[in-house]
Amino acid sequence: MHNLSVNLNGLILKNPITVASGTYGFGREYADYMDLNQLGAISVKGITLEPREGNGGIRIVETPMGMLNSVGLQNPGVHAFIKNEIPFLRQFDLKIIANINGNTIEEYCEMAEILSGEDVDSIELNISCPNVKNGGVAFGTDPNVVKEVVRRVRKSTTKHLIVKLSPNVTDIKPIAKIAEDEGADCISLINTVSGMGIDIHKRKMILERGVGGLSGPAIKPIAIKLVHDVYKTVKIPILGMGGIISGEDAIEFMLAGATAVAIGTGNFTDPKLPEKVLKGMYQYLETYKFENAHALVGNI
Amino acid sequence: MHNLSVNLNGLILKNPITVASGTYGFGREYADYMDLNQLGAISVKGITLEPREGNGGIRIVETPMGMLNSVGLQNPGVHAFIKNEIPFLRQFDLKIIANINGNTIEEYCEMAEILSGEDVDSIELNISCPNVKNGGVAFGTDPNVVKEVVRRVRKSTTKHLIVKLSPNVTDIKPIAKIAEDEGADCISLINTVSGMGIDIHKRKMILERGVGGLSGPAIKPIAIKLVHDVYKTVKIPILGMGGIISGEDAIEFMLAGATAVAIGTGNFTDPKLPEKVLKGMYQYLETYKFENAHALVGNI
Amino acid sequence: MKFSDQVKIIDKQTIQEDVFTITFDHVPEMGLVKPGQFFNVACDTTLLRRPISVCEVTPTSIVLAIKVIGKGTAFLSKLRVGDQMEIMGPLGNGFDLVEDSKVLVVGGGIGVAPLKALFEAIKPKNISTDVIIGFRDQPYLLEAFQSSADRCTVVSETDAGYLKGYVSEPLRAHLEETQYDMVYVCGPLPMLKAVAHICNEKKVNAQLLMEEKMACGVGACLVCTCKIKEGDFGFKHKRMCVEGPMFYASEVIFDA
Amino acid sequence: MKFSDQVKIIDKQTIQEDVFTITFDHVPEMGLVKPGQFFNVACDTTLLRRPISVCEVTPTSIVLAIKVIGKGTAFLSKLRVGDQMEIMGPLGNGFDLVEDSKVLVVGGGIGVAPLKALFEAIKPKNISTDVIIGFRDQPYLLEAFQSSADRCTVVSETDAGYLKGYVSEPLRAHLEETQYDMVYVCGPLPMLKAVAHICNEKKVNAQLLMEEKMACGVGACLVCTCKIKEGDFGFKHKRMCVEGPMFYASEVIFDA
Ligand SMILES: Cc1cc2nc3c(=O)[nH]c(=O)nc-3n(C[C@H](O)[C@H](O)[C@H](O)COP(=O)(O)OP(=O)(O)OC[C@H]3O[C@@H](n4cnc5c(N)ncnc54)[C@H](O)[C@@H]3O)c2cc1C
Ligand SMILES: Cc1cc2nc3c(=O)[nH]c(=O)nc-3n(C[C@H](O)[C@H](O)[C@H](O)COP(=O)(O)OP(=O)(O)OC[C@H]3O[C@@H](n4cnc5c(N)ncnc54)[C@H](O)[C@@H]3O)c2cc1C
Ligand SMILES: Cc1cc2nc3c(=O)[nH]c(=O)nc-3n(C[C@H](O)[C@H](O)[C@H](O)COP(=O)(O)O)c2cc1C
Ligand SMILES: Cc1cc2nc3c(=O)[nH]c(=O)nc-3n(C[C@H](O)[C@H](O)[C@H](O)COP(=O)(O)O)c2cc1C
Ligand code: FES
Ligand code: FES
Repeated sequence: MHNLSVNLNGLILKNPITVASGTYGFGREYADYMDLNQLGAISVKGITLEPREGNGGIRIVETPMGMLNSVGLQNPGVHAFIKNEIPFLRQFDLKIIANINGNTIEEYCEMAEILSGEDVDSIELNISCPNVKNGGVAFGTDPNVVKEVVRRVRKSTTKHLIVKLSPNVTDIKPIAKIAEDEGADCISLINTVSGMGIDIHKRKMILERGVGGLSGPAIKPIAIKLVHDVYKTVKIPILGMGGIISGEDAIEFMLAGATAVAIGTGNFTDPKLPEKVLKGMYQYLETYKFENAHALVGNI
Repeated sequence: MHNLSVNLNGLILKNPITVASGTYGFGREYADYMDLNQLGAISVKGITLEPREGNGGIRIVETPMGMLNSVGLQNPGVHAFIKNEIPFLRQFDLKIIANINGNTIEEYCEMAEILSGEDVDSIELNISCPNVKNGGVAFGTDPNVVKEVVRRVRKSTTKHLIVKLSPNVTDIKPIAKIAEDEGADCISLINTVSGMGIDIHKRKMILERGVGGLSGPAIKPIAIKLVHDVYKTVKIPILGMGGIISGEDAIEFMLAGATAVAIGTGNFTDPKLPEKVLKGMYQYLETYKFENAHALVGNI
Repeated sequence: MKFSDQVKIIDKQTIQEDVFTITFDHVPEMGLVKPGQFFNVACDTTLLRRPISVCEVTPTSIVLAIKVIGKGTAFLSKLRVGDQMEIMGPLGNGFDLVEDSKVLVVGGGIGVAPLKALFEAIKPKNISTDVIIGFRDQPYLLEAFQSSADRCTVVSETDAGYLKGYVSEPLRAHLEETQYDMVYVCGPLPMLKAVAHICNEKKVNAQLLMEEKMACGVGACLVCTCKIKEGDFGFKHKRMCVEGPMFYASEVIFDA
Repeated sequence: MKFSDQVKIIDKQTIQEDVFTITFDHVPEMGLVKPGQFFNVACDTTLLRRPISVCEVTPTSIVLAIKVIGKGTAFLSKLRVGDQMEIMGPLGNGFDLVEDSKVLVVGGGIGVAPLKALFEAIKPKNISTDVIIGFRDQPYLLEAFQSSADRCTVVSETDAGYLKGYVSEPLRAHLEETQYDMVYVCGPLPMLKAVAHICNEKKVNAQLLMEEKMACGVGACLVCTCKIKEGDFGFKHKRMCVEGPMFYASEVIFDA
């Protein structure tokens, strides 16, 4: 039997397969299709301080081997999450990662503080949200803002802290380094890539806000490159994601430097995908006679 | 009969369909499959001052609805281009865009000067090359370097000058603005997106240099977004590209703000694609009763 | 666990140039399949699955009727008897079935597919079941309606030998004449809107089977929302794939 | 203009679990089709086309033999008689045919496909044509070689009732015994390398049909290069799809 457990700098997963925030709700729906006990962790739908109804209009554009989404963080708010979702998820043997989103640094800190006293295993700081105070530019693209937000959230909680990076930057390396220096325990990437779709018959943008986030296999080569960039830059472990739809893809991320992986859009292609990816990983370890999953990390 | 001709700020194309640098050689090979007279323009394979043999090892990774390439500017050099390729291309009724690439600003300027005296219709400054003097970071990702290189190349030639932008930046808008301010006549985008592929069986990067350039339909939503960003920022026209494989795609680029489009990777899917895209554009103008192609530009 | 697996195609019929049916076994793991529910079908040529309503349900088999629109449905149209098809479902909430009543079924285009399953489920249980069906061109899937509806009106946008026009005209006439307890509707968005408007105006209950691009199909991704009235002025985003695709005409807010 | 269009599949045969042949009309627009040339075949499931060598050429028909490897070839394996297939070609330079000589044909796996076309073209014109074919497991496409080669040696890596081992052993033996004017080779890269090495060592002329991922297939994109000796120490990157896929063993530089 291979040892699939991996250690994300204190967050120990029984296997490297997790599901990505926003693609798996709070696990309830997929529990009808797969035994959630097979997951190493779930990163829940991005939560905010207050409940949100999300964006209006069409929220999805299918693109070649990808999709743009503009859900706009529809979620029940952090308190409903704590009350209704944590108890549900605790029925399963998996780690709970709370993906938090704010308009301001203060909101991030407040959520981190609230969650500090709750039964979650890790907090994932999603800094791809538009920064309201900073004119709507994403937090995660400005190194100075990243520094500030990670530093202050780090002070607000002693929980395991993951910082989730945006791929929409000229150079991800300094940003990853800042996150590490300011106390992140782990880095997750990539969030979605900025994109747009136009309805040529109506001659208007399909998404109400124009821009949406591109995910799915289309972005996998971009994600592999960025995971590798970050792997070369920081010492803390990486939770890699972006377009995984097979065991081979997951292996590719680990070889690029990820210690664990998240399946996002892939869940939509097959509700049993995490289970299949896990099986694929087993087979790979078997074929190439690796004793444990950790041995794959950055092994190129 | 619709008027398909478009004016790229002095460079007048009889129709908006062009082919992208590096995907069409110097036109010779595709002339066996399609009447090159149907093209508005060809941007030739990226040329350098001296001939280059290009990169070793595997040069391509197929990715979901895309491909990574690492050709490394294999080309016969600017002088062989002038001697052998311009006369061949002049047999056809199309504009010739010379795509130039340098390791240093001086090389760019020297090529621009050489080409000033030659029979090309436009010079496309490809600033996605790694800048040798600047530690290998691409010229096109540093606004200061963009300013310098465009300014100096502009002084080296009176030819129509296109500046081709890299998508691998946090914010493309200031870079486009700089190119405009420094005298570019037109902006072309997007060049390829940085990506990587790993051979999980050999456990090594597939491309010798690791990183390659992602092209094809996978990147279309990214390209549409960036074309639109630039359209909102500058007044000079845009030559849009990135993943076009149908007439609908070409229309989408024009609605996003491109005045003309280039077909790149799409040529590999079908050697007659430019002809088909042109036909699709005709049909669209017909269906929606537009008198000319210019009417589509930014019409959302 | 809910059903998500391969099924073997046991019958395939082309019923019009671009419309075909696919039949597979109704296996026990699928449980009860209600009219208005759908399966999410994987296609080799697209990343996301395609939602397809059930068109016929028997204890042993299920039929889907599909119109070729783009890449995904083109792929499905090439499948043949004996091929495997990857599906999950049944999904969504389906129609609320009204019994012992006067009902009207209104459909357009491929929207007749789910209405066929509905019709077969409610016909024997209702006092009267009238039908109005509209097509752009030549109609299809009409046999069941024509042979056993109490009244069956077919309209076509082109001159195809049927009443020319849209469903809204006969609908208004029907509603004037008869007091229906329920109107069941499925068709393209403009039709849904028009029918909802008329039914709301006439204060007749109507169930709309809505359509929206989906990704997960199970309620996890929140890309398929429908704006639903909440209180007097507010709204809530409900998931088309879970709380829908059936919504009551009275609760839907149609934007734009 | 060169040929790039749809062809109709007129025959399809499964010759092993994962190997099949597809036959289509040899239309005049294709012109002369040489052994060693290939067609670039479009697949619905992949962005890029798949290069496939001609396996049989007659004045009226062309046969491709294909082994299922991944998404593209899996798609092709599902095509049936009557379906359209989008192809362009013939492409590449093919084999240089030697006449009135003693020749040896060496192949491995699906590499026998182009060698079959070659063999049928050269057999009647040469003094003697010997053949060595290697398979990982069960062989296929052997009839022509076995029935009319002067000598036909089949090896298999597994114990499949054939000589066990690789082609290199019988190759060395053949080269010791006979003075061949040309060796024609096609197979997986390690085999090509090994055969090229042996032939160079023994100073026997050998034509290798090489394989490399392609994109355009016509020489425009430069992703399919082969390192070819130029002068005593230099090299040139030649295009596998135009100057190749056939290169002489003496000119190829095998990296790594
Ligand atoms: C709950 C539900 C049930 C459905 N039931 C059925 C059914 O029983 N039978 C059936 O044939 N179809 C049904 N559909 C519609 C079906 O899912 C779409 O036709 C299908 O997804 C189109 O996929 P495609 O890949 O063929 O087209 P795409 O390639 O996705 O689309 C091609 C073009 O058509 C447009 N388009 C895509 N989908 C639609 C649409 N739904 N309406 C109008 N234009 C569209 C796109 O914008 C694009 O321009 C149902 C949809 C939903 C949400
Ligand atoms: C000039 C030329 C002629 C050819 N002639 C024939 C022919 O006559 N018959 C035939 O069956 N094939 C032939 N091939 C090979 C054929 O093109 C490939 O098998 C095919 O491209 C694989 O595509 P796929 O989509 O099925 O696999 P992919 O999905 O592209 O690949 C699946 C996996 O296999 C690996 N792989 C891909 N291609 C190859 C390869 N060529 N060798 C080993 N591993 C590979 C990939 O890295 C990947 O991991 C020829 C190739 C060339 C260049
Ligand atoms: C519908 C959808 C909703 C998402 N919502 C969130 C979110 O709330 N918070 C977050 O950090 N990432 C969110 N993401 C990004 C994913 O977690 C993931 O980073 C990205 O999709 C790339 O992975 P993939 O290609 O496997 O989907 C969302 C992605 C999708 C497709
Ligand atoms: C094989 C290949 C070679 C390329 N070479 C060049 C080049 O020499 N100069 C350049 O400016 N762009 C080059 N490009 C980028 C294309 O011109 C184009 O910007 C990019 O591929 C996006 O368009 P596409 O998705 O339609 O291919 C190359 C692209 C490919 C695929
Ligand atoms: S499609 Fe995902 S919530 Fe409806
Ligand atoms: S495949 Fe493009 S040059 Fe050979």
